[in-house]
Amino acid sequence: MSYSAPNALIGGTTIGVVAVAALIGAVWTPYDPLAIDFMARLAPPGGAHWLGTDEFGRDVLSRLMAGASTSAWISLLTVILAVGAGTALGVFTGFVRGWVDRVLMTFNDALLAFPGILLALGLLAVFGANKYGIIFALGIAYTPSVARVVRGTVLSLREREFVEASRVMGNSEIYTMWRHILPNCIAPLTVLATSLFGWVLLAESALSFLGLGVPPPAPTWGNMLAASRAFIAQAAWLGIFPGLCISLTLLGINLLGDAVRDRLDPRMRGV
Amino acid sequence: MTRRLLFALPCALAVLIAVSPAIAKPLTVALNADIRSSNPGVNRDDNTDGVILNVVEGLVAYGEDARVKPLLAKSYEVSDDGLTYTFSLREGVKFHNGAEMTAADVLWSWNRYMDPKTEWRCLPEFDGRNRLKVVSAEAPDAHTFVMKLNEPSALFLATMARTDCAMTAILHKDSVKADGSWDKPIGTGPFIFGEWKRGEYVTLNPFHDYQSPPGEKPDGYVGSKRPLIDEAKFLIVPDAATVKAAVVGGSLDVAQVADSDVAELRQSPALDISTPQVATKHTFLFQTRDPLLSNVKLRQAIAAALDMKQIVAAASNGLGTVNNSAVPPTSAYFDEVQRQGYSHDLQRAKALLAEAGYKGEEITILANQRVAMPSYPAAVMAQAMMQAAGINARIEVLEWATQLDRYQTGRYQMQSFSYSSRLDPALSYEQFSGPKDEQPRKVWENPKALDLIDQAYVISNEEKRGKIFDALHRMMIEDTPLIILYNGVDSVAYSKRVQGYSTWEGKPRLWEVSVAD
Amino acid sequence: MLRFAVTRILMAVPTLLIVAIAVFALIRLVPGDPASLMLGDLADATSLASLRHNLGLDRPLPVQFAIWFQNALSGDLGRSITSDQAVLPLVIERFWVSAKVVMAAVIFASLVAVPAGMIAAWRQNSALDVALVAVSTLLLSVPTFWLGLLLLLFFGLKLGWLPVVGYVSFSDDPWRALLYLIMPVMTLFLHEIGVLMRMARASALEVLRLDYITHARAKGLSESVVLWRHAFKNAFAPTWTLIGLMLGNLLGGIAVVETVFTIPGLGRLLVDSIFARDYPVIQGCMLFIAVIYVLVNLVVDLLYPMFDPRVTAE
Amino acid sequence: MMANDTLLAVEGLTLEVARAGMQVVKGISFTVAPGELLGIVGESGSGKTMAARAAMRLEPPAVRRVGGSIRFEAHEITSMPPAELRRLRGARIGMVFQEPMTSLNPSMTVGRQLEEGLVLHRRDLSADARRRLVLDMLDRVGIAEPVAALSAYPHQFSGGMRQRIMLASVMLLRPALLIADEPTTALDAVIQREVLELMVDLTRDNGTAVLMISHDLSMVARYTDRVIVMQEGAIVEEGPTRDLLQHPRHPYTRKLLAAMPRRGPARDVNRASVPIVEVRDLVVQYSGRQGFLRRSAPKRALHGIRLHIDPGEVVALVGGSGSGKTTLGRAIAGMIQPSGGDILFSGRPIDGPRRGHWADYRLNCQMVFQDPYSSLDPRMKTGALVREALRLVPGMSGPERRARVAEVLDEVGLGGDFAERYPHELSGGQRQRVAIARAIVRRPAFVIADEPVSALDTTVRAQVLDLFAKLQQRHGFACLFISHDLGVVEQVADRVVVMQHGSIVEEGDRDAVFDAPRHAYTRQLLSAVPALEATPDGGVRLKWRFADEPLTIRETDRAEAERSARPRSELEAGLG
Repeated sequence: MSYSAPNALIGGTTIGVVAVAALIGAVWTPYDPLAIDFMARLAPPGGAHWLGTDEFGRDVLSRLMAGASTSAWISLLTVILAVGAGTALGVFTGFVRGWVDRVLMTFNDALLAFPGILLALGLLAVFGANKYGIIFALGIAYTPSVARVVRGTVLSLREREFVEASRVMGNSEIYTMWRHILPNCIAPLTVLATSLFGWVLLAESALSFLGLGVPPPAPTWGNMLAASRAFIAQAAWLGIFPGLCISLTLLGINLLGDAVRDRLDPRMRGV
Repeated sequence: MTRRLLFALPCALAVLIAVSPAIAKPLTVALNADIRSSNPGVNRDDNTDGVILNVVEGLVAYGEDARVKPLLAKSYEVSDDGLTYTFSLREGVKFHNGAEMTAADVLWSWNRYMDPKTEWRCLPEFDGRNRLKVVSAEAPDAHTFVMKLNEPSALFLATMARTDCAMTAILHKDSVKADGSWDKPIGTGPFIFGEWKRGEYVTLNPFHDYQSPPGEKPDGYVGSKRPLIDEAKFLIVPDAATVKAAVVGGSLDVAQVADSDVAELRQSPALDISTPQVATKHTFLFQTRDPLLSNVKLRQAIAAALDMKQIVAAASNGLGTVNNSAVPPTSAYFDEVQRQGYSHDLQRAKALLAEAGYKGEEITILANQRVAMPSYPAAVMAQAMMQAAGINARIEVLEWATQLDRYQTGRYQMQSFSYSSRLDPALSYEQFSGPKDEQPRKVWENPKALDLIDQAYVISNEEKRGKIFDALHRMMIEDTPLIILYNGVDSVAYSKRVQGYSTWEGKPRLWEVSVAD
Repeated sequence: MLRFAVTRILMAVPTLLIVAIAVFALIRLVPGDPASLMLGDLADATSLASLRHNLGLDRPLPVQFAIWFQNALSGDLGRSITSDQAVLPLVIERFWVSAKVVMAAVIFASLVAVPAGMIAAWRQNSALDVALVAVSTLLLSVPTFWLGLLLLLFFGLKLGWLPVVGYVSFSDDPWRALLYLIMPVMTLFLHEIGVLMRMARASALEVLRLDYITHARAKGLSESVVLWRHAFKNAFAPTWTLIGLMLGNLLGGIAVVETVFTIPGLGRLLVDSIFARDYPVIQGCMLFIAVIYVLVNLVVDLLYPMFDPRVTAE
Repeated sequence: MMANDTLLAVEGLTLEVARAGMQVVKGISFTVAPGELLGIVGESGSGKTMAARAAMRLEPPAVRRVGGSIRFEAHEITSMPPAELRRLRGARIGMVFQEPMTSLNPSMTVGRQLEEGLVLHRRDLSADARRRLVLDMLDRVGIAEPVAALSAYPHQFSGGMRQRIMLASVMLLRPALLIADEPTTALDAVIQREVLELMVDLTRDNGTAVLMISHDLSMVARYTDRVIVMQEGAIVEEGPTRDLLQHPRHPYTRKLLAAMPRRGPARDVNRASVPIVEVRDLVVQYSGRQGFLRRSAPKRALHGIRLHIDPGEVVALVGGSGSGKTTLGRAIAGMIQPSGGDILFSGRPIDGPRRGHWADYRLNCQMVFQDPYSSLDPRMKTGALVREALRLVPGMSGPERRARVAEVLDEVGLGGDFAERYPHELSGGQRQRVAIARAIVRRPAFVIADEPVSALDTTVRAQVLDLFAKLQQRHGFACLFISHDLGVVEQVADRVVVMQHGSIVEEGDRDAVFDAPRHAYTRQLLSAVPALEATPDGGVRLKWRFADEPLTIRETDRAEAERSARPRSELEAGLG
């Protein structure tokens, strides 16, 4: 409980700053993030380029800002996709039970049995390594986890007396599901979505690191970090700034996630 | 407890490091991927060839001027009709197992290669599938080997000597197990194939009974080839950043490094850097059947829009030089004509665009980010320059396998692509020229050019061939089916304790190398 | 318990079958094929066709799958297209490499993080608790590969304490093997500490609220006895499940760390095989990872009653 | 100085919640004499538990002592160094907790937990001697196989057994004072009596004083010498038990006493020719857990039940946990598909969902659940919750519905802006009112109430019961009232049905069953609840029926029955 306030504050501020940077980055950056300036290759931070330039003389700050909006957009869409699909699947399987549930859950478990990154790696190769390919691949990769959580919640909610009460009233199963079960899944889903956002951000950068992320030249933090590896000793700033951005954003998300969980966890609320 | 543990950890580390024992170090060479096999010319890639050609040798091999020279053969003669090749073998050459090499071994090796079950990669080059066919091979005596062809060829020996054919290496028959399966290479090279720990390393040991071909110093794969080191270890290190760190830190003696690191590594007092040119070609391919790019004016406009000097400087980190010709500069055929290339002219580019009726349609450049290839940076530079000329260029970065698939099927507009090394100009032209209907991967299908290339395959006369290549070059510059940018640079960093090391065509040569302690 | 284990393994069969089919289909949907990759820019139609024939890639997909599946049932996962090694031994060999790193990291992380989490929960809201939570959240937020690079830069390059490259197997030279493993293990260790500490703290908080803890105090037991004898085992149960999940996930998921430190592990093998379109190896790796995942979870479930006897493995 | 006859003296004890600064105990003082049985009675929020825990300095970390002293024997508890305090805990002061499910460490064998205190406080004992002591004590508290129990884990015992083990573990050290915090609240009435009698016996044998904390005045009254009544952190009345009960002085005490359920005059029920609900030979069995290779034998929860409820009649269904009463209720409500038998509504069988007659039954049969915290959707406002019940009522316009909702909420005492509140903004009693409103808003002919008041405090329970009776009277619905609390049943029922092990063992008019029970089990049930007789002072006199009825239920059977009767879905949820 006691962390909630500073957590929410620090997390919220961090995420707020990132969000603002992403929003600004989407419409305006100090330099064109793609503009090549061969004369200003690998310029260290300071001077005209606050955070230095990369191996093509592109402005790191501009790329970070543009990257923020790409990364945020990818994470957001992925989370929406995973949460949407996972919720639909989880509610459906929790709802129908029986053999359909078993079949779908076996499939779901099969997907869960490989690490998300690997699944994404395979799917990415199919969808093509571009922004939307990544969103699809990661979205599908994280759907099973969401489905599991939602199904678990649905199954436990089904046993709650208010759901029985709805049935006693004669409400149909679909109505009960829609009116009573789904709204009560929102709290755990919010918590999950928060951490999912962080995972996706990490996964995107890890994929870039392995050479399968958002293809350059469009900047994302992940591919900036990946590209920086070749220059780690020579131009450390190329790796440090995107690394810091990812870490700080994740930190903000984790803190915010804790705060959200503290708020939504019914056991905490009673205290 | 936690605190104690946290404190203990660095201490333990420090102790570990302090007492780490010193071990006599072999010459350590980095490989960016494991070798595919130890079976020469069968299951192979560039890395495999590089390692294995320290172990095995063929009858003939390339010298540094791209001419084919005798290696295990003392000399060879070609009949006047150009159909019979007679090789006299060097005497006293021993296999790693001590057996002396004779014409019988050559014949056995050749027959093994010609057996489709062996899956020799160059079999199609000699069994008639690609025109040339070896109709017979005989060993009339212990030191003579005779081969007969179906038609004269200017490229027969050049093909035999190709590194990807593993030089058509001569092997002892004990290289193969009793059941016919591959065991390990027993060759005649300066090094014996040692231990191969898959995914980790390959070691080579010196062959003390090695008979070096004549010469003062190494010349390609011929010349002086004495093994001077006690042990060589090829360490498999896939990650480029790690390679760099390791070579700086001294854990690696020799490593191919990224061109971008050369400037930095030159600062390191413990390292020497060499950046020899190789015959690989870095290019932009056009799909001449693309509705847009079928217009030669548009292709010419793009060529005029590119400031090749800058592209090459950026892509090769200042190490490469522009060469628009398919003939490698080290070749004997590289003359004044070959030096004529495209010129950077923005006005001309814009004029050509107008002529071509270009209306801002999108042109996609495919590129990949393989570490060793300049595909991506070249594409980035080109995109910026094309945009400056008013061409709506876009980059699509693909994984290598996917880009290769698009190359094979011809489904692209433009790609930033690299061709592997071809020392002979005819082979070099053949790489990208041919009818697209049969071979969609081919780039240039001008019938006149194809005819000229065919001639260069048959005609052996150097002067005549030179003229053919000059004509081809002019046609290619005019047609602009692709833009050859420059030849690859093979940047190698090696420790100062290593003496006499040089790579050639990107392959590590360990002979005549010594290590100071 | 044996019956439980057998049942669980049988129940995993459909899962594994789905994995096998999905991987098979998926990887063949991907453009690019191993034959053309092996031949590179030189591939002409004839050599491509003959190589494809030799590799059995010219047969219809269902036939290819049937052959592979039949062999897989008899324990033969085929041979690698690129290296011609038998897949199963290759996968197992690489697996042990990854397993060493992962196990070491997870064990060390558990040893540090679980007690730390317990202590944080015990002194909930104290400065120590706040500090521990802050550290774990911070560690959780640093991407492993970045952390790995930073460690590499610092310990390997700046200080020169640790070898930056390569891998030595224990059988060759245990001493040097250890040196080479320190950094990768440390990278994973630092990251997992964050995850585990938070979990351990959360479950310890739950447990410390319960009556039997007060009961133990009411008996006159000292705080350390209350904490370790009464709270620890019960608080550890959920963490134990997480450790299992973590092991399962890491074994396939450390490709990134393996890339940074050039460890010839399973993750690296898989990623390389994907790039090389080495179908048999990809299939073998994926199936193996799925099997390991199932087994790890089984072992976790079988051992779970040790920490919580209320749950029986039946 | 402390008088010799005082064991524990609490003076001016004030506790507050550290963060909120809210006082939960406001300067209370009391004493406990050696060997005395003192009860503290109060409803939730009265601070009784905090006060008792503070006596051992075991208040939760969030609660802070801001004033007062606690003297135990010669020690000032509040200022003792922790190490000394620990020597006192367990050895001189023992504590028994409310929730038998969480008060024993689930991952430690019973033997180790029992021995632990001895190891700590009785260094003089050898391992053998300890073991003997433990075995003797287990035998003493009535554990059937003490040796086997040593290596068993707590979850292998039923709630009552665990509470006995808990008692054993505390009494092994023969403390001078035993603090018992609601020791039997979570148990069935019959088992409650068994455990309490055991506790009294044990403490009497050892001369241990007992501080018994409970919300149940009648239970405290039965066993204690002296009672303290607490309300909102303060002591409002204190005195010898009998006096306090018969001559209460403080209005709150009177209110508590008045809230105790008591029998009203028997009502006349119109015995119609056709019962509103009739159950014929109802069998419910749960299919065994499905293993991979085989399916275990099905468990039968109900063995051919015959039951009828006339229009306007309140039939109480009583029995201990595991008796099958809840299963029967759920089966009648249509929540469980019976495996055999018929349920008839107004003489016509209802044949499962989606049959013609079903809809009519569904409209006319409503249910009130036990737990007001889980029976209301936390994401819906009160008004919406009640209005939802009207959704499927045909032929009602929107305004009509709104008017009906307002009317019913008014009826249950939740008029005004209550309609706009969420469940978590309501108290337990208010929530149960909402649940009742939801059940009756359709004007059903039949309501099933499953333990509707067992989760409520005494005074609230009385109010809700009154409300329920009033509504029943006004709207005339028939009711199946399921309860384990015979006191409540005595107050509301017209007819009583007693169930045990999935069968009906006794059935009859209320007065007949309460005054002349025929079945032994009924007598045991009755022996646990007092009959009340009002005194002129607004107090009560308690009378215990069949107090000498032997308690013969074997606990192990009970626990088994409990477990097997649990529905499968619940097991699944627990596993998932």
